[in-house]
Amino acid sequence: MSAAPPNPAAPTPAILAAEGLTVRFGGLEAIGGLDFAVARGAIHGLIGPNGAGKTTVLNALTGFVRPAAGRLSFDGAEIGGLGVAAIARRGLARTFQNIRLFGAMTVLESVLVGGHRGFGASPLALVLHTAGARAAERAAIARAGELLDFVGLGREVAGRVATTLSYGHQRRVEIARALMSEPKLLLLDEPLAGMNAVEKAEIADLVRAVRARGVSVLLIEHDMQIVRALCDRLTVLEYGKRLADGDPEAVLADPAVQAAYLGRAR
Amino acid sequence: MTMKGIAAAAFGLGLALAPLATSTARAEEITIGFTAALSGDFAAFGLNMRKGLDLALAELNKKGGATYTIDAVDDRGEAREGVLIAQRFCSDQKVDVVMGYSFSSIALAAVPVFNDCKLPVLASAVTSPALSGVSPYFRRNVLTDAVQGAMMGTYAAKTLGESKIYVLNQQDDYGIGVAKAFTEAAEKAGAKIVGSESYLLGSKDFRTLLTKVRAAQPDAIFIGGFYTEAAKIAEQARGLGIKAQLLSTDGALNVELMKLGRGAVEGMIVYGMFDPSVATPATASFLSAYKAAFSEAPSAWAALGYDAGMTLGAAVELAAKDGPVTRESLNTAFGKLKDVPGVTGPTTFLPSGDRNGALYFLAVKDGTFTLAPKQP
Amino acid sequence: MDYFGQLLANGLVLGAVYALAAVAFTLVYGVVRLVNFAFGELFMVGAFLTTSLMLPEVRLVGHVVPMPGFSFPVAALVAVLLTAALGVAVDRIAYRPLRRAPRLAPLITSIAVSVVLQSLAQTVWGAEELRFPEFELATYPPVVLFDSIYLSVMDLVVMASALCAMTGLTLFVARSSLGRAMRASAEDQTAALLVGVPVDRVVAAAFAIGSGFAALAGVLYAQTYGFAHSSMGFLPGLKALTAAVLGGIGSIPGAALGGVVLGLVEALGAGYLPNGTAWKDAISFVLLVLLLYVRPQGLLGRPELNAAGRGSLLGGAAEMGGWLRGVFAGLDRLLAGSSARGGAVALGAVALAAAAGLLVPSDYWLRILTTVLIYGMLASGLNVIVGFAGLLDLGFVAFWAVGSYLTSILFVLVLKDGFGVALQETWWLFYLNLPLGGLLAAALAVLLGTPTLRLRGDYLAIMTLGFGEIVRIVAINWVGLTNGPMGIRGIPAPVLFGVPLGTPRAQFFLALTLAAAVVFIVARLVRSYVGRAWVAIREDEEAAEAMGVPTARYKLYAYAMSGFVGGFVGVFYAHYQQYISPLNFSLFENIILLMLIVLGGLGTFIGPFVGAVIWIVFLQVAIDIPFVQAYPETRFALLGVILIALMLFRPQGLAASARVPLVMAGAGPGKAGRAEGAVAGRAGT
Amino acid sequence: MSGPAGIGHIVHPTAPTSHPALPVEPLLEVRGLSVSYGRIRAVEGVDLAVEPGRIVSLVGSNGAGKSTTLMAISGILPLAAGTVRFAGEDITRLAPEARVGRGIAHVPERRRVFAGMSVRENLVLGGYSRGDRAEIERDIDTLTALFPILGKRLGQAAGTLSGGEQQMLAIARGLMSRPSLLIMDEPTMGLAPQVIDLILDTVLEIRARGTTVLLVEQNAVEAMRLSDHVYVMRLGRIVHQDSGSNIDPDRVKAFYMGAEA
Repeated sequence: MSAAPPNPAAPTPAILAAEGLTVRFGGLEAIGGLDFAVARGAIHGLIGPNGAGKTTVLNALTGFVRPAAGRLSFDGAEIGGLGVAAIARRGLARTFQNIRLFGAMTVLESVLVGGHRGFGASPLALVLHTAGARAAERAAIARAGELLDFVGLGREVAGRVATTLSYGHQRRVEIARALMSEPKLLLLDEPLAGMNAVEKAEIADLVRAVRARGVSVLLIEHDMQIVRALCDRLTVLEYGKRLADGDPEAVLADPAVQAAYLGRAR
Repeated sequence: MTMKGIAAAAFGLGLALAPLATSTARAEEITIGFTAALSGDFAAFGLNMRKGLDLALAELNKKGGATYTIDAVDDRGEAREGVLIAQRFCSDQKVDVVMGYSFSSIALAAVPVFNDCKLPVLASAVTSPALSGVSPYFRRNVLTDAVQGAMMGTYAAKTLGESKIYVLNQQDDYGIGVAKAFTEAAEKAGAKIVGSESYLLGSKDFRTLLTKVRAAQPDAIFIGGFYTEAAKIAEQARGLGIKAQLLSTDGALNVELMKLGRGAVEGMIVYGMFDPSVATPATASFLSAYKAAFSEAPSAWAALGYDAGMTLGAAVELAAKDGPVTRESLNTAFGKLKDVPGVTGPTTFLPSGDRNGALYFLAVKDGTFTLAPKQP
Repeated sequence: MDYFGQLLANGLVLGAVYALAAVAFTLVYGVVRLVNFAFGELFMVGAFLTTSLMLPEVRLVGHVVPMPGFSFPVAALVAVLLTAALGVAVDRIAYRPLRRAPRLAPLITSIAVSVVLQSLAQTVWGAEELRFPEFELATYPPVVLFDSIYLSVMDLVVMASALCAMTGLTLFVARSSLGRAMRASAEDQTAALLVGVPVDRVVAAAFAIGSGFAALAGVLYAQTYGFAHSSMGFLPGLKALTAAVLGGIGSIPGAALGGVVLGLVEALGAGYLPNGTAWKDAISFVLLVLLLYVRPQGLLGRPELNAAGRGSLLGGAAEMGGWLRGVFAGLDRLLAGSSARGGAVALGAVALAAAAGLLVPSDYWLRILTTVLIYGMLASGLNVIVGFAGLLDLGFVAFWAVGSYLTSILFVLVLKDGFGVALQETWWLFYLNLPLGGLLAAALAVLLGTPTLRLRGDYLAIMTLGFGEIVRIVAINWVGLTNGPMGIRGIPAPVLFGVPLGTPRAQFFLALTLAAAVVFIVARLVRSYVGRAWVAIREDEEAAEAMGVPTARYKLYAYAMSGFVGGFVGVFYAHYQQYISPLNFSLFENIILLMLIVLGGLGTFIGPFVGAVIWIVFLQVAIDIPFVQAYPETRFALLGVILIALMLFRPQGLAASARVPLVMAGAGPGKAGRAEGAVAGRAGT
Repeated sequence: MSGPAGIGHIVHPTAPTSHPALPVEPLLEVRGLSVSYGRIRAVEGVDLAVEPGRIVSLVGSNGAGKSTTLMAISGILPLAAGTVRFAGEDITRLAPEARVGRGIAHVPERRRVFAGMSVRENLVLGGYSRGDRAEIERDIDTLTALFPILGKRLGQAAGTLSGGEQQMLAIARGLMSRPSLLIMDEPTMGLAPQVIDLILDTVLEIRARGTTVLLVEQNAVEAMRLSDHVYVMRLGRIVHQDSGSNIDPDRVKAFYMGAEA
């Protein structure tokens, strides 16, 4: 697909926009009035030191925590007060910082759960195995197979219990599961954590391929080498507030950002 | 219980009852399927019946002729067991007769099965009117609670002259049955029922219930239930300053009543088919034999179990006269029995399978049951 | 006013006992998150020990044994200490090995421990109630307040000891080093370990103190009501658990408050409602359900405990009994192989069962097999909600009852008694009632399920337990509708086009047909997107939600399906047994069903039937053991021991490896039942 | 380990940094340490040594295995392989609470104070492994002198403290066991800059009072400045180590910012 990432400066309508997003836990303000937008078709990085509130932002976007204030719009519609499943069904899929696959399920079954919203056969149709129900299942299985190929696992792992796979492979299953819902935006929460350099490069390629399918990506990541190479645009968080936003090279060269990571010399 | 003790006791009893025995019986082997709640919350009734039956069988075996063995199955008071146990006995061709049953509800679930396989049942403790005429193969040697409750109602209103009565009953077929019969009879005889309330079997705390009773200021309180609850009701009633006359049923006719209720049950009047104080020779030797075997006094259930055993003995003898004893011939023989002597009075079965019999009215005096001073 | 005053006083005495026992549940739950059902039995042991120690002699296992005849305080103290030691021993043997096991395993073990203790107590002390001995304090005349409120001196002693014990415990937990360590372990075990708290010893202490409190409650209860008996602990134990949950499980002041509130509500409810005493237990459960609905964490509880039950009932390490793994390895291979060929294996199983039905000569064994099928079917229904959707449900019997009562009321009370219809004319109604009973139960399930959606884990279990008990108590007390405890008799055996199906063999084949239908329907739903949604909820509710699964709706589907099966089987059950009464639908039955699926393997199709075979067949075969004939109560003790052993060595269930594929059979382009194969292409590993 | 001077009683004659070559018997010695979560190996063959009286840091980006290493040292996580020696004794198989008794205190990541308990109770619990009640009171006084803010809040529930205050409490709680080694996991995470300064000063103060420190710190610049020795972890292994003064900040930075080739 397009070797050149979309120009972040071009006025692409944002797929996701947060305005004044504020999250409080008890009296503590975890996120304070955050503004940022993810351009359609972009790989957008959300970075910041540990405890800066990245995952909290992600949880607010996906409905896991209710923002105390602010507006969230996704694909042109307000998603602020919606529940987790409702948001997911609008095309916003995510992975988790600590891989959360379904313990007892095979790879295929896990991926099929991701395609939940595509099913609609009635209980009676399921019991009777009507042609429609069978066709839907068959189509979904076929698509799951394609996605397993796409994430580089191949179809031969389909019957394995997902949690018995290696860490890197579990991550790929998780991505395939998220993609199964045909999302417009994929949120990846530290997808590279705990991987070696080769694996990281492979996942980075995968993320690019995801974007090439037309899925926008919001990425939380600590490995700056990858972030640098992958992201079109970065938003840096510190103490729940936006510290910087813009082109990756520029942002990472920003002394304030470096200080946020490595600490300030006193 | 020790086998030695039973044997010794049976020996003594055998001597006492020797004149009754006729020695023409063939060497039949009779297997009794015995079932009751033998474990769990309500095991006491079943175990007492079993002890009485054991004593009777030891005595019958001693006498010669037919030999009797027991296949005991615990139903634990669980209704699901009713059908299974019934089928177990039906399928086991060795089983000639079924005895026991602590709960009407379990017997009711079992009766259709017995009816299908034509296996006679002689129950000893189930009093629900629903079991009357339920099957030609089902009999019991107790009166139904409808009959007993009505007798008590009349007795309370007419003989004792109680005018304001509060009716309590345990919320099951037994309690509801006696309370209903009691209420109707007592009202007919001129008493006023000032209130009625039920409690769940196994309840321990009656203070609130009795607080309600106290507010109605009755002359008498009728307790349609078992001795465990009757003892607690009596004790807690005294604790709340209630001085009304306490009345109860054959469910309370048990030596345990005095152990559990002690001073508080003094003066309580109950009815029943067994009276340890009536000094017939049979009763006396039963009492001593039972004491010797189990080192405790027999309860009404033990007496009914014992009589059921003796009734079976009589039926086997009768059936054996016309050839080998079968389920069918035994069932016919039960129907023909007339006035089989026993510690609970003579046994004759009505066509409905119920027993024809009389009640004693007993009062607790100095920690034992004695004939109540006023009799109808 | 004096009426009210007396009720208040009654309620306080009862509340004091509940509060003490509630402390036991709360203390142990706080530290190890275990609802230890065995506290009811430790309550009973405390009562028996005190009673025995005060007497000059006691009959134990049929032999008269001389006893020290201690005074009340000495006997009570010794009993409390001994019971505390017993509690610690129980934890050491039965619970500690299961700390990392799937969550349901220790719960089932605690029920099994209850069964063992209760059966042993009955073996030792006999079936009759043991009278609590008279002692001087108890002979004092009652104290009369305001001329009309009677309280015995011992009532005052009960309240005073409860107050002292609660104050003492509160001080101990607040001030002492061990108490602090206990609170620290309850809050954060890892942090507690890091500051040097020996958490295992703290847990042992919690068990010791909890058991001591249960015993003290038992002693006071025995004293108040004048007896000790082997089954005396069950209902108070349940009430104490209710009190603990009401107050907010984990909170000691909550337990005290919950106990007092429960005692008062029972006393006042029973006192002011018509026939209130019979409805008393329902009153406390209604209160519980309402409170959990508005305030899931209880009166003084912390909300996060409601979330603590999150995650898989089956999850956690199953790395138990390493050397035993070899024993099960063969079984596992076999089962794993069978689950890959679901359809063929199912057909084989039905064929095998049919052959058994044809060849078994004895009607008795046919009835046993039919009972196995009935319990297997019911457990399959419960398995939908517990095993697949991961929601712990202790109220399932209610659905079973609804089906049974629907058909019984229609046939007997309405058609036969009401309209004098000859029942053989309406034989077809049975077949109509099967789905109808199922649908009615499903509707009830959705109704009951809705308020539980906010609850998780153990709270959910307690609330559903409340529902089940309410339905049962309604069945007992609403005599006009259900014929009450008398039950309904004369329910006709099923008939098919004039052919009566009343013989054991016909009934067996009817049951087999229904069982096949139930498993088929359940399997078809489980092996679809619906089943995948259920298992996803069970394994990780949040992740499922994030995948777009509307989890609340799918939980209700699981309730509905579960209820449907319960009602469906209930209809057959009524016609099979031809008589039903509320006795059929006790909480214990629900616990049995839960045990069956845990024993057999949660979330498998075969597990419920494996469990049912073990349970039913063991109980029947055990009857013939001579020792059991002499001591009937040992049958259940033996069963309890077997259950504990199974849970310790195989906490995930016997047939756990008969994993259910969650993909529609035959949906792949290849052969039926090989969906995975279809995707996998030919690369096999 | 007991003495009237509280935490300050072990006096080291010199600052160890001035004698880097001196062969000192390490207080803590970890060899070949590996830890697995299920099938996933989080830490592989880690060797490290902490000499008495020093501050040793473990740095590295998120997920490198730093916290896992610490949890294994204090006995919370089981070892897949390797040994842990402390003060000359093999403690590999010792229960966590016994390790506290030997003199290891661990201030965990995200503080993990007992939120429902008062500050004083948290401190008292810190001294759980000790029997001397009077001394505990004295140590509370000493520590509230070190952290005056805690002294003002002794009766307050720990959960109501601010993040920085909770961190101080967690450190103080660790010191209550009079450890010879204090393990600190990310003590500055999520704290405001002024508070970070305060915490890092405290680390120096603790060392100055004679307690050895093993520190995991994300703030690599500060970690390098403070420490006598620095280990850099990446992907579960130690990839680089040197004395605090010799370590090359650019290499560390490269590990962090991904600028390394």
